[in-house]
Amino acid sequence: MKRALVIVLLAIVAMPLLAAMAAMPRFGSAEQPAYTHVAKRYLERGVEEAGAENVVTGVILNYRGFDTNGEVTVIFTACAAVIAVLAGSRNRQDQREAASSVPESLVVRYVVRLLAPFIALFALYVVLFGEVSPGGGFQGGTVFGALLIVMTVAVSRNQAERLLPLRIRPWLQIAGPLSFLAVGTAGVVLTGWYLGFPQGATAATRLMLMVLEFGIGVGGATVIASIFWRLGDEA
Amino acid sequence: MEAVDVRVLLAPAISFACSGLVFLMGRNVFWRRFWSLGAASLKFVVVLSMLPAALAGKTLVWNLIEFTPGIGIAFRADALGMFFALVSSALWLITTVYAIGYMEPEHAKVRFFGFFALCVSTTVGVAFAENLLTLFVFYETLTICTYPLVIHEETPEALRAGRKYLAYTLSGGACILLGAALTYQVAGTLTLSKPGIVPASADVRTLAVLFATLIAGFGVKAAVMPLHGWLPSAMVAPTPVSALLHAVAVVKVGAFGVLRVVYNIFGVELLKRLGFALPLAYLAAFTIIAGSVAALFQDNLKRRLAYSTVSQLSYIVLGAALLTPASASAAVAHIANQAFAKITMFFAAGAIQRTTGKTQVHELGGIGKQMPLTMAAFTVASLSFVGMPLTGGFITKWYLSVGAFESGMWWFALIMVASSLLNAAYWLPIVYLAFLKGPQEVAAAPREAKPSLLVPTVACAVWVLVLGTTSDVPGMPFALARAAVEFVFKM
Amino acid sequence: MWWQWPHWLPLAVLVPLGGGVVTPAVARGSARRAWGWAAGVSAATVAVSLALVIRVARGGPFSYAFGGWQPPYGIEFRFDEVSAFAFVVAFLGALAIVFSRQYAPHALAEPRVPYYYTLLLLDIAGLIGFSVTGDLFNMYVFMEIVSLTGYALVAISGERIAEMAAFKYLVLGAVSSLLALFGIGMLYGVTGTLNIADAASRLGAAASTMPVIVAVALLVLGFMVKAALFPLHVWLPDAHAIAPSPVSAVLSGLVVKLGLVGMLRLYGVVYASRAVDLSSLNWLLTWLGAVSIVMGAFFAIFQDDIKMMLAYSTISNIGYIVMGFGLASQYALVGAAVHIFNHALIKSALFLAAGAIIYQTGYRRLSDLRGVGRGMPLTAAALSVGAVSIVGIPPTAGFLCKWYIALGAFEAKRAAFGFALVFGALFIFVYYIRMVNAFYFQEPVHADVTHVGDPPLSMLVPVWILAALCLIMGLAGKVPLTFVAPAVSRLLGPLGG
Amino acid sequence: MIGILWDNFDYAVSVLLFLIGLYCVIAKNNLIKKFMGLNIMETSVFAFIVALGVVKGGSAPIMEPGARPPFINPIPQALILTGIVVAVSTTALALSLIVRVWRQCGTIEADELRELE
Amino acid sequence: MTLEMSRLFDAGLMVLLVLCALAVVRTKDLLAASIVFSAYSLVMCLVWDHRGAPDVAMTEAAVGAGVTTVLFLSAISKTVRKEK
Repeated sequence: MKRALVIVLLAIVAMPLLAAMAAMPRFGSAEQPAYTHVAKRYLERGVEEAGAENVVTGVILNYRGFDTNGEVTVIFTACAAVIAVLAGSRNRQDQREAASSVPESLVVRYVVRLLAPFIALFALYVVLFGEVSPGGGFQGGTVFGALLIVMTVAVSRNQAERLLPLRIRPWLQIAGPLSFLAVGTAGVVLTGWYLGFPQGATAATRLMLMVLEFGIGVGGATVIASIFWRLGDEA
Repeated sequence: MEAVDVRVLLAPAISFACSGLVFLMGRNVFWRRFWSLGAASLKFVVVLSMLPAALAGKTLVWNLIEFTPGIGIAFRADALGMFFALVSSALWLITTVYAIGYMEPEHAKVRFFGFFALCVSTTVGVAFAENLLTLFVFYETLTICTYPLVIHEETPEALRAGRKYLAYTLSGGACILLGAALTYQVAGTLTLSKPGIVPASADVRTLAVLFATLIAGFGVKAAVMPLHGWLPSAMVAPTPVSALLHAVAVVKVGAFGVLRVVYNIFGVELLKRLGFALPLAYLAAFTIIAGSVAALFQDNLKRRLAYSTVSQLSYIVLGAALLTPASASAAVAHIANQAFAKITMFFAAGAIQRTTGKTQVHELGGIGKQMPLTMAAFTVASLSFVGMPLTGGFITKWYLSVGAFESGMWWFALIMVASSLLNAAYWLPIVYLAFLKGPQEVAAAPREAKPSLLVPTVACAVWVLVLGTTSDVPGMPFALARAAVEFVFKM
Repeated sequence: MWWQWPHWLPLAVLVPLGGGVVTPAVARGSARRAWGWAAGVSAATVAVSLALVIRVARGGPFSYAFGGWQPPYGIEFRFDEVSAFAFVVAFLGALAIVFSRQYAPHALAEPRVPYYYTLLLLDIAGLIGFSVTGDLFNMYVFMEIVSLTGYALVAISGERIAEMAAFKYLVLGAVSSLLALFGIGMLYGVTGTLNIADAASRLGAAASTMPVIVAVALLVLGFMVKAALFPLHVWLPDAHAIAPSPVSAVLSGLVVKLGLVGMLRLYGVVYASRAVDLSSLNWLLTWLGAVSIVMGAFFAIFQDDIKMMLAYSTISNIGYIVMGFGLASQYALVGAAVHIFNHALIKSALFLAAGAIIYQTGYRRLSDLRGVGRGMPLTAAALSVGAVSIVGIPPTAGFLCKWYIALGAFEAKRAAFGFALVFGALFIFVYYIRMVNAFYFQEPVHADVTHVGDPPLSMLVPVWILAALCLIMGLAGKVPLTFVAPAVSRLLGPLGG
Repeated sequence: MIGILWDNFDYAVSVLLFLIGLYCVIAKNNLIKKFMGLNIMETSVFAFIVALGVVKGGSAPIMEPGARPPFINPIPQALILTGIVVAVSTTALALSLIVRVWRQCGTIEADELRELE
Repeated sequence: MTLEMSRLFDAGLMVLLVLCALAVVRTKDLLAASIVFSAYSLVMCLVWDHRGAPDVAMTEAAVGAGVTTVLFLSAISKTVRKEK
């Protein structure tokens, strides 16, 4: 009975939403306000102003750079929150030695060992070519994070953790926000505005974009790996 | 004319500072007494020093805080405010002396004297309020400061009485807040300096709601009949609290508020035209009679005093509601007459309880022989309530009757006569019991109350007589009452 | 002058953000170093936001375009009078951090303390960012930062039902953020821009008003859940009562105000563009506010746990503010806006004082805390001052809001709500007087309560600063009132208020 | 209304998915299932916002030499990149809370947890 | 691919999406539900890629299908597999 009530309630909520959707500007039309106002300038002058062929990366890092600063802070907050909620549980130590619960299978272990460098290379490619082709810092970071997870599950936890040594892990986790702070202050020095990139695809803009991409990538990867390990420690 | 003078601010501030000092240094008995007595006398001197200016017609003004244009905390000592402040600061000095004597065996003295001083500072704040918002601010603070005093005994019964006291007074406060908001909305200002700020153009229904809310708000503390429930149950407090607060400070704030509403917010002409004051007059008359009848059946001395206060306060409300100069001067004068008479009785009751431990009326047989002076003061006060000439009470009854005839409603004069008879019915038997009826036990040797209890009682009794006889002498407070009336009736 | 320097505005967000993010790395696991660092960062934040407040007080609203891209093309921070809430956030956050010096190691497991300070600093950064940003999507991002840190801070104490309360808070918070994002998406679809001022000007020209109405409805619904208005308040009592006391102070005083500041921004957009008539929405908000006041007070009467009682009284006070919005008249809005500041002060004072009492005595229930007035004179006095001011007794800060909203109710010709407001407040009084009675006038049940002594200085000083402010802001009411009045008149200006 | 809705059927689908997610969050008992519903809601809102930026016959806004003019609007994509990160952060925190709830209360069924309180 | 054909392809993907979502809601076994959820993310990634939003498609694939599903699986392994 409860389910029927919920469904009826949702139907009632759906009415205004669908009516509003019908009244929205036509889907896919080139004259809709979203396309003709701010986006027009981004598309026309995006490349030389933002310094990246991939206009989306240009928008993310240059026009609306502060949003991505917020995003990087959110991903770090998630990591800090998970650690804050899960840290301090008694059985951290003994869990580390116990092999991962997945039954040991030689084929998986061998294939993962073989593929690991290629996955890392792919991740690096995605990060480096963020300006030119689709992808960017965070996507590359996630791929690298996935690599760490696969190694933890298939190979062994210690080997995976050797890639992110415990001593500098807190600094690695905040690579994203730190890179934004550095590039932001550089922007203030160069152009007088926080997160300001010098006009035109100069070398300085390219370098600053690259630093940002790397920061986000490293930050993203470490955070995803730390969350997975911390969640794994919870017996 | 108006003159900016810091003394208007100084008066409330002195006792406020005193309460702070008492809270800080109260542990040491000497300092506690020193600060209480010192502040009381200093405050009385400051208020007294403002008397000549007020008599000369000058009103002293001081603006403290301005929240937004037209709304703020400001003080103004006009004739009415001056009269009330004079009464309350004088009585505070006397009651402090009495309280020091009475509170010897009690506990938590620091808290008592601290909040005691705070209460009087808010009472004077109400007296000198320049606008309705300041009046409301001090009205609510008074409620909060009296709460710890009412439940001083910390017994469950005291807590219940405290809760009842708060329920009544805070709902009253809520009504006043709404009334003030509506006044500001209708009149555009809240000042109490003009004889009537509500425009006659406003529609009658809103004015009716406004009048009802404000009178209900102040009526709670003025103990008008349906809203008087808290007063008798608040008698559970120690005697100095009942004496100063429930005879003088708290209830007079309510009556003072009613005067302000009738004279300064609505104004006499508007009320006459609208006719709202008539139901108030009938309500006050009913309270006078019902209060006295209820007092008849109270065996506990302090509860009898409480019901007598309920009935006496409605004299002031009736005086205001008759809207004639004579009844107005009676209303203002009664603030002093009732205060001094009632406080004498409370002091006497306290002295009797402290020395002989008797609290019920039937136990008072032969007390006059034991405590002649205390009972003599008690007799003077009861004569004043009965309205015997030469006492303060007579002045009020006389001017009220004249006012009743002036207003054309002569039957209110009958109310005066009836209430005198009723007062006689429940005060004189006590006097008879005390002096003429032989004591039950063997001839008790005269054991008078301690001097610190006796002196204030006798002093108040003497002042009741002074009030009665010197109504026409220019320097005396009654002249202030007449000045206030002239201002209101624009004579 | 020094406060004219333009870069203070981004720094107000970046100092706590950067400081918070770096805390675990700097602290390397030691609680003392983490506290020192966090206190330093929060002090710097207070200084920066003070500069902003002085500048807006002197020169009126100002803005800062990130990366030099002028408003519609980049993200813009716009600081006006309402954003002065950022200073209140910084100040109270700093006091909460100072308060947690002894409280955090006592209440939390050892390795969690550095992350506790990280989350608190990020929470403050998110709140400041939310109240300062002029960009719709940026507002959503900051709202998420505040929500995420809020969920974790509720669950950080590790008590039995803390995780459950945090999860309930998380699900409702996430759903409300999604509703807000849906609304923001629709507004973007209709106007083509994410900048608030630009959206306000283009909203009038929108083709059809249906999407705008639904978008505003979704945003208001999302903000009402964040502000715990009556029907959507179920998550608040458990979350605020279970959380550690400094966190409850930040949650109840500041995070709950997020929705209300958001509503003020939204009203700014909708009133300016006049695209949509809000009278039916205002009517609903006034009614929900009134019901919120009564229900919040009603439930609080039956609570014996002191922090649960304070949590329910937050719901009542939110009811005041929302009713002020609903009445939409000049005085009502001024009263509501001022109460956002005042309630933050009062509620933080109450929660920190309650936290100090719980820290010293270990008891949470009022029946166990009888007679604590003698044992902890200063803390109990601060709690009583807070109680008196939350009820709204005149000389204290809580009174101004009631006075001005009552005035606004009469101004908006809806006297009934004035009566409901004032008499609803009496409900609140009942359970606060129970607290004061228990502290001072009732016999102690546990003997050790009466001689347990006042808490350490790091707790007592913040509590007393806030208690003193409750009184001072009551008398110095002129400061917030004249500060907020221009913002409200600008908001109601086009409507003739 | 239905005719127009056919043109905007993308928006309609994202509203439908939103409601399916909402149903799952409200009606389902298991906390993890509730959270899957929440993820579906999140993805549906992101689909709606990306659909806002789509232009018929438009290609990806990457300005290689051979790119043809009608490009997709880059702003919604920029927003959704941040949105997805926010979604995954909420998921990570929620799942850690669920694991702790399981450790503390031994069950992750909402109705049984309500009785425990 | 003409405009009509791509609209139909979109419609087909949308129907698939709704089916995946309903499947996630209906299945009792949490492990199956998380697998279907990662399928749902992949279909969403397909829709976006077809639409011409490769960045978002890649992120959704990496994060939606990858990280979220891994987190769900690790949470399920720590708690209970069957939904009551």
